[in-house]
Amino acid sequence: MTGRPLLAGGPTQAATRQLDGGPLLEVTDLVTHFRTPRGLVRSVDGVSFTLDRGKALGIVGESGSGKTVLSRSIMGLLPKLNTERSGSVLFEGREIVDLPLKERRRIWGAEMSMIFQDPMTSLNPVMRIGKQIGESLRLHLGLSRRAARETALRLLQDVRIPEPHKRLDQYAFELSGGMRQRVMIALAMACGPTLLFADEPTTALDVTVQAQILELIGLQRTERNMSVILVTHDLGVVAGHTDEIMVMYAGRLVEKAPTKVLFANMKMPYTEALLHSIPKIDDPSHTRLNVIPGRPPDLVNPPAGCSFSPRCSFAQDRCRQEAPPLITAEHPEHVYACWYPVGSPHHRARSAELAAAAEGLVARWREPARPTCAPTATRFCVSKTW
Amino acid sequence: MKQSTRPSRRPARILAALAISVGLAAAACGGDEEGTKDTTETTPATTDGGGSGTTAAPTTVAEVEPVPGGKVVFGVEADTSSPWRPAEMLCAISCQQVIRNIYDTLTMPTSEGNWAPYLAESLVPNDDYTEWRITARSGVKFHDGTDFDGAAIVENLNRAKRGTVTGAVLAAVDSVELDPADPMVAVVKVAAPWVAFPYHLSGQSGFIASPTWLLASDDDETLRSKPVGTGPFVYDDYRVNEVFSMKRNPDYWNQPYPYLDSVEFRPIPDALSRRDALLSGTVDMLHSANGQTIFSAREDTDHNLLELTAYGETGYTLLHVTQEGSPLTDQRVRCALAYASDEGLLIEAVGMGMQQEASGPFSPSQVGYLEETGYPMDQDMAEAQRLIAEYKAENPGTLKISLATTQDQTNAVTAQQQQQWWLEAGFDEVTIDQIDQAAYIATAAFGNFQVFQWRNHGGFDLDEQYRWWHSSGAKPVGQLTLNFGRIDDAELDALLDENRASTDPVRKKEIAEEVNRLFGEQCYNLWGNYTVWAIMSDPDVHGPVPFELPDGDEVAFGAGFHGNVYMMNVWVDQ
Amino acid sequence: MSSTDVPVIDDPDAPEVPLAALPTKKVKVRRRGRVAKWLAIAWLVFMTVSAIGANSLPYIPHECSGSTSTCSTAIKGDILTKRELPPSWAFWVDPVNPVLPGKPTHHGLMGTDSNGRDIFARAMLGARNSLIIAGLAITIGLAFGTLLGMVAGYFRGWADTVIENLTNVMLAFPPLLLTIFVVTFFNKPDTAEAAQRPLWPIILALVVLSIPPLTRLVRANTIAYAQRDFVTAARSLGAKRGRILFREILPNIVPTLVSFALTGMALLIIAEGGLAFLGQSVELPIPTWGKMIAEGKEKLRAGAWWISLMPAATMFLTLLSINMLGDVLSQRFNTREAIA
Amino acid sequence: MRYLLRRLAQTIFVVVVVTFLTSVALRFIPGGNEVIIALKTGPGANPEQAEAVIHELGLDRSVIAQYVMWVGDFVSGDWGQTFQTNQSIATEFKRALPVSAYLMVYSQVIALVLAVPVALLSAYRQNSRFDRLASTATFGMLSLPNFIVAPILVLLFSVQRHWFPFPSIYHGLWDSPLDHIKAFALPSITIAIPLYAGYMRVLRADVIGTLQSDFITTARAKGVSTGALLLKHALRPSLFSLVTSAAVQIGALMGGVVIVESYFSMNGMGRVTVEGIFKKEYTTVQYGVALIALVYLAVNLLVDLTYAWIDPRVRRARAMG
Repeated sequence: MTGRPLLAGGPTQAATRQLDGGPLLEVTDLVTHFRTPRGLVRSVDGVSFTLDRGKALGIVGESGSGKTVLSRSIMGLLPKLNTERSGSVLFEGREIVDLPLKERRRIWGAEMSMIFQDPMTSLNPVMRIGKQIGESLRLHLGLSRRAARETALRLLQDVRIPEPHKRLDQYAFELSGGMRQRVMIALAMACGPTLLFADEPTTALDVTVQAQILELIGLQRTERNMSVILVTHDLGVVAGHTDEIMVMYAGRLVEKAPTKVLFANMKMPYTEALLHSIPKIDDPSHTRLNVIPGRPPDLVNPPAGCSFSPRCSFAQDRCRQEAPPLITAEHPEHVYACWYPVGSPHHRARSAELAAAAEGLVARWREPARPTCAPTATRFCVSKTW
Repeated sequence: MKQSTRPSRRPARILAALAISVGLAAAACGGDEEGTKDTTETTPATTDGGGSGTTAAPTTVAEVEPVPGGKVVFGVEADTSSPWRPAEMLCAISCQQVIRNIYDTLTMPTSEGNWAPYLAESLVPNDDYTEWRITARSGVKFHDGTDFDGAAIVENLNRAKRGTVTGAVLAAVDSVELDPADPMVAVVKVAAPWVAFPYHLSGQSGFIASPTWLLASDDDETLRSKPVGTGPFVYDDYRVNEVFSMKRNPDYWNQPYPYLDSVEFRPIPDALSRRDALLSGTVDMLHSANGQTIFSAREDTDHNLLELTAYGETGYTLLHVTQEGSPLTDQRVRCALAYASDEGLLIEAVGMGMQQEASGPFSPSQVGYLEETGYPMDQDMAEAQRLIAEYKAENPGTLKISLATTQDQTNAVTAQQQQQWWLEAGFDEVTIDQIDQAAYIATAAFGNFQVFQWRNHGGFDLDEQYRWWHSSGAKPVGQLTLNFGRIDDAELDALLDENRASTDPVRKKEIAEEVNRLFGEQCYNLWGNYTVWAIMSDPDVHGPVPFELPDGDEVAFGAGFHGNVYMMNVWVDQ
Repeated sequence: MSSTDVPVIDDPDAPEVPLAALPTKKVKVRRRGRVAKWLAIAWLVFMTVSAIGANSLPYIPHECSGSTSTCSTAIKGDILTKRELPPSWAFWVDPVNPVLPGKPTHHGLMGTDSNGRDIFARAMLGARNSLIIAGLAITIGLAFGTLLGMVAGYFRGWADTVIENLTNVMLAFPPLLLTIFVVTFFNKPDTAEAAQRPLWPIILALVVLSIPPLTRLVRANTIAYAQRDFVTAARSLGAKRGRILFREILPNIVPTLVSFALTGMALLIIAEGGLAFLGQSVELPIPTWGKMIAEGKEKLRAGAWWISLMPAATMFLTLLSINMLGDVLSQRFNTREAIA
Repeated sequence: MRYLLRRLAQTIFVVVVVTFLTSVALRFIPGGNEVIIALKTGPGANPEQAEAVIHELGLDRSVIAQYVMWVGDFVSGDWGQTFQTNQSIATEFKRALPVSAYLMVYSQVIALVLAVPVALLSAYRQNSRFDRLASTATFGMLSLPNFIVAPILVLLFSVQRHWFPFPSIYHGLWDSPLDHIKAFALPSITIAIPLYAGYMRVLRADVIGTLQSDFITTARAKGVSTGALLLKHALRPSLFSLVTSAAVQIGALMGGVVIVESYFSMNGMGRVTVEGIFKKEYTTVQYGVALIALVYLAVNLLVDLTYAWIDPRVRRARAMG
């Protein structure tokens, strides 16, 4: 691998491969199940999509919808033991599903890499930052210790970390959350991957930092012409930073569309519910959020029919009996899986009903002064009267 | 004869402690008939007679020319560590085995059971045996260059007289002085006729150390563990519990000895470990009284085995017979214990059948040995129960007894067996008291016990037992004495005193036999077995064999100490 | 405020499954572990029952072949069982070979020892003594260790300093040395009267041995739990210290303690054996496993292997069972064997 | 710095308490003085001699005075002689210390060198055949007391084939390296077996925990090989409990391996001290206990410093406080 150009900050190898044509990633009917004592957990249940070079795809869903497993399954990061995986993942035209571990390792970090949710726990607590970044450089590009260090420094500069010199010899615990995530990004991009998975990259961060990090990822994407898969539960996060959005529920793809199309014309009640659950910055504090009622489905025994039906305000008998197929919407790249999508007559009627009911409820809620509620880490609401 | 007192049978670890009391060297005349160099193949030691043993792989003594040089590592059963000054040593068997290579004794016992001068040129009594003139061998030098002369003898004997252990032996010595006329002669005056005096000089009391060194070590305590003598080997290094090493004395007066360049003694208390050490090649030679090891050595054709039974010691159970309030003051109780015991069984179970059952203190090659002494050798539980019942009828209350033993496992088996027998005989309570090795001898010497396991009484002459049995040693509990059992018997005293002054071998034999019968009748001790010692060695080790004394006699095996061998004429194949 | 908690307010129990927490156990594997676990428990139950019932083991007297005394003594053999006992679990009796020591199957299930005593019966008595010694020691050690550890961990400050230094003092004594020291201390070597060496000095010695690590363990756990929300909550409700310590914290530590105590018990059984080898255990003829093994070692290579090996095997299996049970429990409670 | 001072004070405190307790306890061991006198003078001492001995040894003074006297001797290095053998106590310990130190180091090294790879692999392939085998073997080793292991090793490797000497004969490492290794091999292995088992279990549990951490996934996603993953990433953060238990063992190893030392006839600290107890060589016992405590505390200080290496956070906290 030594012959490869060093890419940090320079033209990426993605750029050089652009000529190959064809999509960068082509996932077909990917299935990932886990064997557990409770039974088979169907975390990813037949997902297909493609991703072009340089594009950003957002995968959105609640906790347990299978989005994280999907991203790891594509990468091949899941442990083999007790995992059932089938389907096909073509990366740059090459099947990588059954690649031996050795081959996969060659791809990891070099051509595909991943940023994780919690930068505190995702960085090795006992290894200096410089060494952690340098490790993949030395591994994949065969750099010397010294060159790796220099490159790591450049990477840290690239991700706009203040005082990058100093950081090289620091440990993760000595950095702030935002800086840590920048380090993670630097680490992920060290070898100039063509595909970057960002798994909830901003969830653990402060709101103001969130935006900076997303911007940074976006910036690096364009600079390096790499593709990004942004995995999040937050539609707001993906809105400004992706070309395309894929919504997952219970291990399945339930709606997919170019970002603008989706926000303009979402079809799934689930997608809509997700959208409503985003807090708006201008909301007064302690505003009660719109949450999706009920719990995500049990992936061992998924409900019959549409898996969202038990929680769907618009569900009909048909939804509970028959799983809807993926239907193409007005826009050719917009697909969804719903018998009564947003905008359909049934949906409209039901919405009106609900809105009226809600009106009344809200009025009653607003009247008495509610106890101050301070969400804690454990989400207990401790009031003074309690 | 010498006595080494070791608590009864295979004292694996006992040793350390033992040392205390021992070391008396004594003498007596009267040789015994059987020589030590009997080389016939004796099968188990239980055969009559105590010829000294035989070797499984016989060493062909005379035919091969000894080769000088080489080194032997000898596994001893204990580190009888002590101040290595003759008068202060607490010298049990291992100590004797080690230190005899550094110190020479004034006399040596012969294989005939007589005594002969060794480091002394001659010992001459006056007519009534109250004065002995000891002439030093001329031309002998100590390892530190000091000349050996009459003054050295005087210095050593005077110290021995003041010593605690040797002092008891030499209690009858009035004075030791240099002959003003001859600087090579020391004159010893004794209170009463003492025929057997020279025998005592073949043991600890006769060890001669350099007077220069003795004086120096008075001030510097650390010197006391670096002995300087005239012996065949010179002190090299001593590490407690680890090793005592010595080098050849090139100027040894008794040429051509020694053959070996160096000898190392390694204390390995556990008999089985000691044998393992031989098997693993770490030691070249060892001594052992453990029936188990002798048993397996007999089947082992790869190593030499030499079994020693001549003038052997007796393993027995010592009873404290004069303690106030103790049931053991009653002869019936003592003999009941004897009736209840089945020594034959113990010999089978513990000693692997290696030893002969004892009928009294004297082993078959010793003067006074009797096959029948009146001591109940066969178990008779009914008789034991009858005697106990009789005693209990007269002395109501619970009948309790405490049995002291060591931490040694084989002793524990014996003790537990005895406990069972005695309970069966009618005792209400029998407790076993396992005493730390270190405290064992002190416990015995202080008299803080009722029943005690012990081993000693080997040797040549009854006189040697004087300190062990004479009522002058029956001190109260809490005072140290060698008469551990505090035997106080006028008849016994008379016999011992008569023996001391007697020169008539026939009468002496009668006296000894009478003593033996007395013990049998009184059950002062519970007799166990006659110890068998074995020397095991690598096939390339030659010897040990007896050597010739300056006056032409042959020395008694191991200088008369059961379980000892002399190292100066041992040699190895190069 | 981070946005994590926002959309899942109703769903606190279903966090996103992180990669590593994904179940990795193989069902098949589990089952095998279970067999071993049940075997271990079965063995321990067997040992406990036998230990309790050791006095009533249904021996039948030997057919005595060798000397009659042997047989009679075998009957009185166990001081702890003075009744008209014994043996044999013999499948058949060997009329030729002497009874001392007797082969297994010819003379009892495990044979007889040099004193002609049934080894099986003694191994069970030994089980009782070894288990009583180690069990009592660990229990008492547990009581002290828990108390000290909780006080140190909860109150911190000077109490913590004092207790930490005390444990340091105890740890600075090497364990075996400490036990020998304690045992020797209660020895009465120079008495004409019968000297008894009862169980309690050994138990005491082992208690002293077990306190420091237990204290450390409890302290570390207490510190961890004292910072938990439920303790804070209880405290804010005005709960008394004692209540917090014993009702809130203690129940959470117990699982860890139980599995740790089992391992500790195994160690103490070994320690007792070590003492026995140095001749520092209980009075003769009371059997413990260590003593029985030590007693038989002389005959080990003379063919009478059973005297040592039978109790050794019993001891080994018991220790193995205890260790495995401890492991199962600690997995169950998901504790780490951290003594820090 | 302040931290070091505090540790030093603590060390001194512990040594003082340990030795003081020892001296008090020794004084009350039954049969003490009598035996000492007998040992010092031989049997048959007269009352004056006994008196002299008692005075010479300061046995007629109060516990505190005796202790202060002892501390003086200890610090000045004038440790005197053993009662019975007239050996310099200082020399005896000078010989015993390296024996114990070598035994400790070798057994720890053997145990750790075996435990680390096995634990890593076992944890990595949790519940695999290897793991089950290793775990079962570990339980077996935990359940094998060294008084059973030692004779077996000797039988196999000394008696049946003469690979190692029995009993062990001490040789300095530099005097004759081969003999040195041979002498220490069997005792070290005997001690290492249960140590290994303990370490293996502790480390395995911790590595399993560490392997579930996010940063391990990060490292995997970098394409790090399994070996590097385990050694470079998983091992160090998992060392905490291992180092702690290894530290606790040091005290035990310095003086607590009496059975092994005795069986192999090695005069280590433990054997010398225990023999001192048996032989009522009280001064020897006191010095032995003090030395062992000192070594234990010193090594623990070292171990504490190791924590800082393992976890930079500790270093940080220390530097601040």
